[in-house]
Amino acid sequence: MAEAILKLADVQKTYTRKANGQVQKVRAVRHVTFDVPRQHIVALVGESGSGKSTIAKLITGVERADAGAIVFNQKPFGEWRRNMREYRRHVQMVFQDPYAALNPLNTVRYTISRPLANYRALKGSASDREIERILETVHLTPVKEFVDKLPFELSGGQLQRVVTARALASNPQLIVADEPVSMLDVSIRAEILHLLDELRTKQGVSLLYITHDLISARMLADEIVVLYRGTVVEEGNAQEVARNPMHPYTQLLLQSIPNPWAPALEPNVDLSRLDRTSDDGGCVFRARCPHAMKVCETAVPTLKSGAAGQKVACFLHHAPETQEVAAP
Amino acid sequence: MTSVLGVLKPFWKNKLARTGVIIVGIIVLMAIFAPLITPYSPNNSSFAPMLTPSAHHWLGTTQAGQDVYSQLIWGARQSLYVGFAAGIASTIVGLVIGLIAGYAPGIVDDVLSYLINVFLVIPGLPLMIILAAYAPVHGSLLIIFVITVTGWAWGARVLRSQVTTLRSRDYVAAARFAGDSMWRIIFREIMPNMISLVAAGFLGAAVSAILAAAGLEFLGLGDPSINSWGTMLYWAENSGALLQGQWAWLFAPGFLIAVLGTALVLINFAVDEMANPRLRKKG
Amino acid sequence: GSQTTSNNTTSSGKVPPMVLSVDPGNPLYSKNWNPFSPNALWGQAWIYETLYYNDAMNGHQTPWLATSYKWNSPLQLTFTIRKGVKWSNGTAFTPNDVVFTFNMLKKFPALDTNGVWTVLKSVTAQGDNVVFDFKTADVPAYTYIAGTPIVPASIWSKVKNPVTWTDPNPVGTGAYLVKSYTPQEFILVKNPHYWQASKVKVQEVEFPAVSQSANTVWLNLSEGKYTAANAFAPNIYKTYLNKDPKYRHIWFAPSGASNLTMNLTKYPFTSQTFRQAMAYAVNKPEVSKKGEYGYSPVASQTGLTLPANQSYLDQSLVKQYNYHYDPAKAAQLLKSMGLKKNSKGQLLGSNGQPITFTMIVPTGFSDWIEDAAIIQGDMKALGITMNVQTPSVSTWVSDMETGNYDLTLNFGLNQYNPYFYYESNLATSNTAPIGKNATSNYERYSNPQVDALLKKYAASTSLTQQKQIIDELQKVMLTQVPVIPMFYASNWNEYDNRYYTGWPTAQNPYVTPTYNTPDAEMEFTHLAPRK
Amino acid sequence: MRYLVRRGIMLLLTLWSAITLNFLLPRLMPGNPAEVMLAKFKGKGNMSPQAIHAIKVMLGLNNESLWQQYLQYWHEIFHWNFGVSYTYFPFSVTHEIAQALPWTLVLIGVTTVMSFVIGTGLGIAAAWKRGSLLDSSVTSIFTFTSSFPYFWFALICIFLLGFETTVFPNSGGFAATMNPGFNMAFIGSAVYHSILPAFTILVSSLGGWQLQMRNNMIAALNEDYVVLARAKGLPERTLAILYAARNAILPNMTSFAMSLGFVVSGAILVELVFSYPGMGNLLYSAVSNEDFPLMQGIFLMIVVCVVLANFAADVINVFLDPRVRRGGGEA
Amino acid sequence: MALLEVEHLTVTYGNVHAVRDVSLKLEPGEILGVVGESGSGKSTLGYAVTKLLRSPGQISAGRVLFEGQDLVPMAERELRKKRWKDIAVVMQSGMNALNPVATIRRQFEDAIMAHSPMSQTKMRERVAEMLQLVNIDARYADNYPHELSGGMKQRVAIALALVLDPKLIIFDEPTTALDVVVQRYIVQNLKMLRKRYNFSALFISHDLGTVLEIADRVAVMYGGKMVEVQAAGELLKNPRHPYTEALLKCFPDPRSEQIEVLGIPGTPPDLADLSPGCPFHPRCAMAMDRCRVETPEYISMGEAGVACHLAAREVEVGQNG
Ligand SMILES: Nc1ncnc2c1ncn2[C@@H]1O[C@H](COP(=O)(O)OP(=O)(O)OP(=O)(O)O)[C@@H](O)[C@H]1O
Ligand SMILES: Nc1ncnc2c1ncn2[C@@H]1O[C@H](COP(=O)(O)OP(=O)(O)OP(=O)(O)O)[C@@H](O)[C@H]1O
Ligand SMILES: [Mg+2]
Ligand SMILES: [Mg+2]
Repeated sequence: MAEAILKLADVQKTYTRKANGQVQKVRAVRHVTFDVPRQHIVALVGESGSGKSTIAKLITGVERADAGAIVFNQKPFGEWRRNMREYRRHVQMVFQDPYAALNPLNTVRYTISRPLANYRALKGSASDREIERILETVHLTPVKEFVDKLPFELSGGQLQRVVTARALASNPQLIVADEPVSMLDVSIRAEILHLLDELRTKQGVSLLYITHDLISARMLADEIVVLYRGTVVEEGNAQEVARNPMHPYTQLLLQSIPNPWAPALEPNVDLSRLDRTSDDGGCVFRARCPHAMKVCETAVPTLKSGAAGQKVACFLHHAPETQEVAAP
Repeated sequence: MTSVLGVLKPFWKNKLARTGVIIVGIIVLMAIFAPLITPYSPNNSSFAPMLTPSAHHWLGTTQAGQDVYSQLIWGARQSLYVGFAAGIASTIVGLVIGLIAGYAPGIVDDVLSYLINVFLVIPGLPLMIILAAYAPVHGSLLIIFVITVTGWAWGARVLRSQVTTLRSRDYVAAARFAGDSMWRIIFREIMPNMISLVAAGFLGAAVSAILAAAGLEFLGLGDPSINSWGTMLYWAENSGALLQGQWAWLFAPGFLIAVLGTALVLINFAVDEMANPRLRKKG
Repeated sequence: GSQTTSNNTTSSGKVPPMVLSVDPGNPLYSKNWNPFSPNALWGQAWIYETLYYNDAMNGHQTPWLATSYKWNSPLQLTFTIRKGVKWSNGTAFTPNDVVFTFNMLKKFPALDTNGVWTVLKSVTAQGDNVVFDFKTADVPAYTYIAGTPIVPASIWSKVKNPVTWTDPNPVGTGAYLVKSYTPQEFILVKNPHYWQASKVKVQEVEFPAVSQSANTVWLNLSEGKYTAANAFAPNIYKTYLNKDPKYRHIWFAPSGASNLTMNLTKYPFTSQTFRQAMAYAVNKPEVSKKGEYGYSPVASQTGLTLPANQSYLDQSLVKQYNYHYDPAKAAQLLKSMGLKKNSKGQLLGSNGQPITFTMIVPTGFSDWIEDAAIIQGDMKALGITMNVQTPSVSTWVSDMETGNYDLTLNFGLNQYNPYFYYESNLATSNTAPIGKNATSNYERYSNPQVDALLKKYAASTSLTQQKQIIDELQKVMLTQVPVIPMFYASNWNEYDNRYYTGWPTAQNPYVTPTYNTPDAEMEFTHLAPRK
Repeated sequence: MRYLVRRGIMLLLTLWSAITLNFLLPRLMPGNPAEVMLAKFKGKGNMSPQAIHAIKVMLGLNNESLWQQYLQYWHEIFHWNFGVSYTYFPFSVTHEIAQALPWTLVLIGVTTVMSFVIGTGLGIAAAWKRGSLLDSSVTSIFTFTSSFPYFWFALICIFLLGFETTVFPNSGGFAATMNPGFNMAFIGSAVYHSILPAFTILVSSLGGWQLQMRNNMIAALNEDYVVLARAKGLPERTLAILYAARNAILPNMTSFAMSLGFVVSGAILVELVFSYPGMGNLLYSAVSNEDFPLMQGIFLMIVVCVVLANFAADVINVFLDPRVRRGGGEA
Repeated sequence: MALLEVEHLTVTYGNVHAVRDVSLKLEPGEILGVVGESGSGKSTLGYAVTKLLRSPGQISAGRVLFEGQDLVPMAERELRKKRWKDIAVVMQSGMNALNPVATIRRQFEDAIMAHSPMSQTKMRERVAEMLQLVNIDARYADNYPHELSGGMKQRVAIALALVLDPKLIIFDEPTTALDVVVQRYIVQNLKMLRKRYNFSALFISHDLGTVLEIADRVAVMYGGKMVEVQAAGELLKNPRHPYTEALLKCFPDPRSEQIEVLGIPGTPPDLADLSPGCPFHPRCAMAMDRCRVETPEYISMGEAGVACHLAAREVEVGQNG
């Protein structure tokens, strides 16, 4: 396995939210540990509010972690922090909503020229040549037709290509793509996914692909990390995790995908506990888990290697350690 | 000229705004060509005082024997000038404070927001009157100053909240990822997207400035030797215009103020619709 | 407009009540009858009386609470107090009340707004007389002493602080009593025990609060809601007189001259010739006609209030210095100073710079602002740039007091005796260095000869000597032009003689129609319902 | 309730600065108020230095340090004592305010509420019948009237209705012969006198509310929940009032509360033109007479009222908007 | 008689022709799925059927027969009686579809009171019953919408639609904004409810997978036009229109060994453009010259139908052969 370009070790983040003057604590990221190997695509999968975007923000330095370590290129984030410019140059981001990620008043050319000017000191015709090259990379051809357009003149898929082009402009090593296709029509999603895959193979960038869609994760990624309420519940080879999930939550995710091809196989998932949550120690999933056991109420399962090579945090697959049972 | 037309084009499509633009245009032209379309100098006091309207003096003469019609046309200059200057000044102050408060997090925002709040609870007209009454020098600059001091806070509040929403837009974050500096972000990413709001703020401020200036001048807190609609009202009132049947003298300046204000409000409707797509009515 | 008054005629011959518009109210009245208070209701002038009535316009003296007075020496003045006068609560009026009143002023200097105690040493009763002893000779102070309202010792001696006392139930010697009071109107009724009750024919007088808004006053005036008023109103002929020419009348009695006041410490006003040029250059008739609506006649450069002071006027001098509007003469005088114009037509001062100065006029004084505009035009004709500024009243006052101005207009005094005009405008004691507060001599004129003249006048009880001194002072005014009297401010007075007659007129100026403390009662001993 | 506590603290801070500003403002003004007061006392003659001093002491025009004055100022405020009015000497500022306040509260208060209610109602109607004759006429008429200079319109009204035809009295708050009191005759007279000023205020202020409400309402009518309510086949009235207007009015409550707070300052120009005995008139006479104690007293009243009204708006919002009341968000 | 019959319906927003000459039929008890990419006019169709178009939307042609009665010329007053009682709507996001200032109960009750008033106690029971139906504790009835999670609000919206036992329910993307798990839950719930209440529905979604799972028949829209209608099972196995075929490829079987998703290159058509030709031709791999100039007719074949020159030929060939 390739060396890790990005390492997250026991990262935590709690938000204090002031909603109408009331202070609430939201544990967005509890204990998150995973690696992004160089030139790999790692998918971070989880439902809404599971902390995916928060992790993206922590990695890109938009937010600061409360605890834990984020190491990029063997250098802890704390050191990078002193030179965010340099860090940003290497770690770029692709946003979820291409309509929102582009300033409606700026042309494609301006948008892409900014990182070129800021990070690579390219100006004038040099910049234009590079813009042309990058737009070709993201298949916005013929370039001339697109380069002076304003966002409203482009379709969603085209916009997302522009967003990707902008992220590519600084020659980054890692791109964090936060649900890059969820706002797009199914019919054009594939193109963007193909593009991302191509970037990895042709440009050698590593990619953290954030999604709530297990299928696209399986399609695109090498590894999948499944997140539930701020904790990693399962992690491993993409095909394994997506086809033979071990954690009840991942299983639930898989079963929930509509499957008109095999209506017979369609499980009748027990969802009566959907509205329940628990946030008082123990397994975070236990309130909704159909297999919840007594031990799940008191002990927190940690991520351990399971049978098929993937890691899973569930007492169904490995017994709790004694000291954990003793924990309150 | 084409660029001017380009700016005006969206208004032209909107019926209300078109009416507004035309009216403002007429008043502006009136102000520009005042020397050509007035028979006398507004300060020429060689006529008999207090004449009622006639062929020679379409709107009569003042107590000092000046031609009311000429004063009315010339007065457009001053009213436009004060309205627009005060509108611009308070918009700029509001914009700068709103931008800084909205963009700078934490203590700076807290302090500025608090300042905005304080200025919002201070009653405007009374403060204006006090400031104007005690200024050593009276004149349009003072009125502009006073209106700015008392009027910037509304704009600042609106713009601040707009900046706070814009600031969290993805494209602003993206600009940060692209390595842009704070100032560049403010001026290239945030500001241009507030143009319609700023324009709306400006128009609103201009309308209230025109009304406020008229009010202050009416109270004699302007420079009464200046020729403006507000001072015309002041002199008309102080000379008992109505009592003497000098209807036109009192009626015309007030009416033009109302018309100019309405025209600006009409333009504001269109700008508002652009800023607030929910009000938009297609087709 | 309707003529409401005409509808009120009744066959029984009963006359509608007299309605006087004199008291501003702001817009409501504050119930304060204290005659010493700066904010007293005007109605107190019908309640409290003074020792003598001195007509500010023509100097006529009428014995009032005193029957006579006498200067024993320039340092001692004796008033003989009238007998048989009663306070409205029935107690007798005595010399003690007079002594008490003056001693109260001494004890509470804030009440002594005329500063009589700056020259007085003591006030004592001697039988029917009250004797005023002076520290320094000040014969003209008689006017203020005689004009001080007298209050009953029996009541005021119990008042702890007469300065802040509002005197809710006034007890005076005057012709009227308070009948009713509301915040927008008070009604006075004839005092049956008044010492000259036979002369008082008007039974009741209503005083509606005069609103602050000039326009509503004019509307009411125009509608004939007032029997008499002392309101300024534009184009009075059209808005008031012509609506009922038979009965409506006005008499705007001229009072003291308003001065164009120059700061004599500042160039070019330091130059006497320049000031003379100014006196020729300002178009007083135009100021009077347009700025002052033609109500206030052009003032004489002598500073004398004409025609009342006609007897003081030195005709030969006036012929010699005939300051009528004459821009050519002004230009010629400037030329004689060696001042030249530059190519732009600007008049250059001795330092080679164009001459500019600023005239300040208080905010809200719309007639003065118009006057300033006219003067601005006159200056422009000479090549002088004159700016006009309109500071607030307090800034204006303090700028004049400290000498922080170039040019301004200033009130005159409403006093018959020209001494007061000269004293306040020319005496060194009334001025101060720039930066310090001057009392009234804001132009900062100082001339030992003039001071000596004024002092001599103050110590003189001889009319001929006094007149000689006034002649000298006129000459100073004409030659040195320390200030430029512009116009005689008018005492606005409109009246309707449909139901009440006996109003003072230019032909019969028995009183200045101002409704101030002594004037009001003087007038009401002449008025009577039409028979 | 934490929300209200926070708002309360914010409010106290605002109040403090406004009151302090109120203290500083007259002291920063050029000119010397004492001079004006003295000029008034001086009247016709010369005043001895003793007299001047006596008056200064009486009016509290002493030469203490700014800091001492500030402490004194707070002390007086807590004792509800704003000093003696220069203009209405020897009456106190409190006395003058007490005399003027009821007038303003009633006239401006009632018209403000009426203006809000009618304007909001018309705004609802105009948005509901968007594009109709009602909408276009109401909207254009009020757009025009709201650009009227108040005082100008008031003058014309006075002249037409108070002079040319004497339908209404042209000035004052009640008939001259009456003493204020709680009796039918007086109240009737007061109402009669208030009709014309109220009318002018209404005409020139309605438009603002109407437009604001119309905009909000149009936005609300496009909300999904209104479309759904229509799909429910609810009666038009329920739809317009309970669904659309009920939501559309929320953002207006704050402005309404603000304007209620500003009621205390009166409608200066209108009160002046009508010689209405309210706070606006009082304030103007304080300003033109440079009566600083009175000015400060009035300003203080206004600021306190506005701040309280703001707080009231917050409280009302808590009741009207469940999202504020019950805290936001899932979880 | 069909419950709902839409004939040659055209809807415009100004010059945008959002729905073009669409016809469809819905039998009692049937669920018709409507799929298509964003902007294809699905919602517009749904709202046109209920006459709830937002301004400036207008039905410019066609008829909407509900139980044989044309709703298009019907007066608002008449229509109001039918609404909710006969035709109910579930909107995309419960968050915005519920009045933020009214309690859940209130929103149930005003629908009941508007159509079939009943006593307070009965109403309480009914609300509790309806909430139970979608597995929400009855105590939530007195909460405000913002106090519920997204999935709960969506279920409340469904329960609300059922409260008067309507004949037809329009579901406009009832699951789109939700997580897969919640989505699954709602689909299960709907299936159960359908069995119990036997309503007909127009189920609008861009998620072909879900539509295929829940609908009896599926209508595919493209560029404002109906391009294909087929029974769900048939459509899956044997799509007739190239667009349907391409769309199906975007939804792979999650359990298959190999997953490859193929997109549809190109961009959706401009709805203001009225030039002739098949709207799909620029993106169609099988486009012929004819497709560029001639708009294919929608050919109805009973329960099914297709608008494609290619398919039409096949149909003809098939019928002939
Ligand atoms: N700035 C913030 N302040 C307070 N709470 C926040 C903030 N950002 C996120 N949260 C909370 O943290 C939790 C995780 O949020 P996050 O955005 O990371 O989820 P996500 O997995 O990206 O969800 P989605 O799929 O909806 O984007 C949520 O409960 C969210 O409400
Ligand atoms: N209120 C409106 N005013 C103007 N145009 C509209 C309006 N609503 C929809 N449209 C236009 O009509 C077309 C069809 O819109 P519609 O909402 O029916 O599509 P949809 O298939 O439901 O899309 P989505 O999946 O995004 O909901 C779009 O081009 C849209 O821009
Ligand atoms: Mg997210
Ligand atoms: Mg839709």
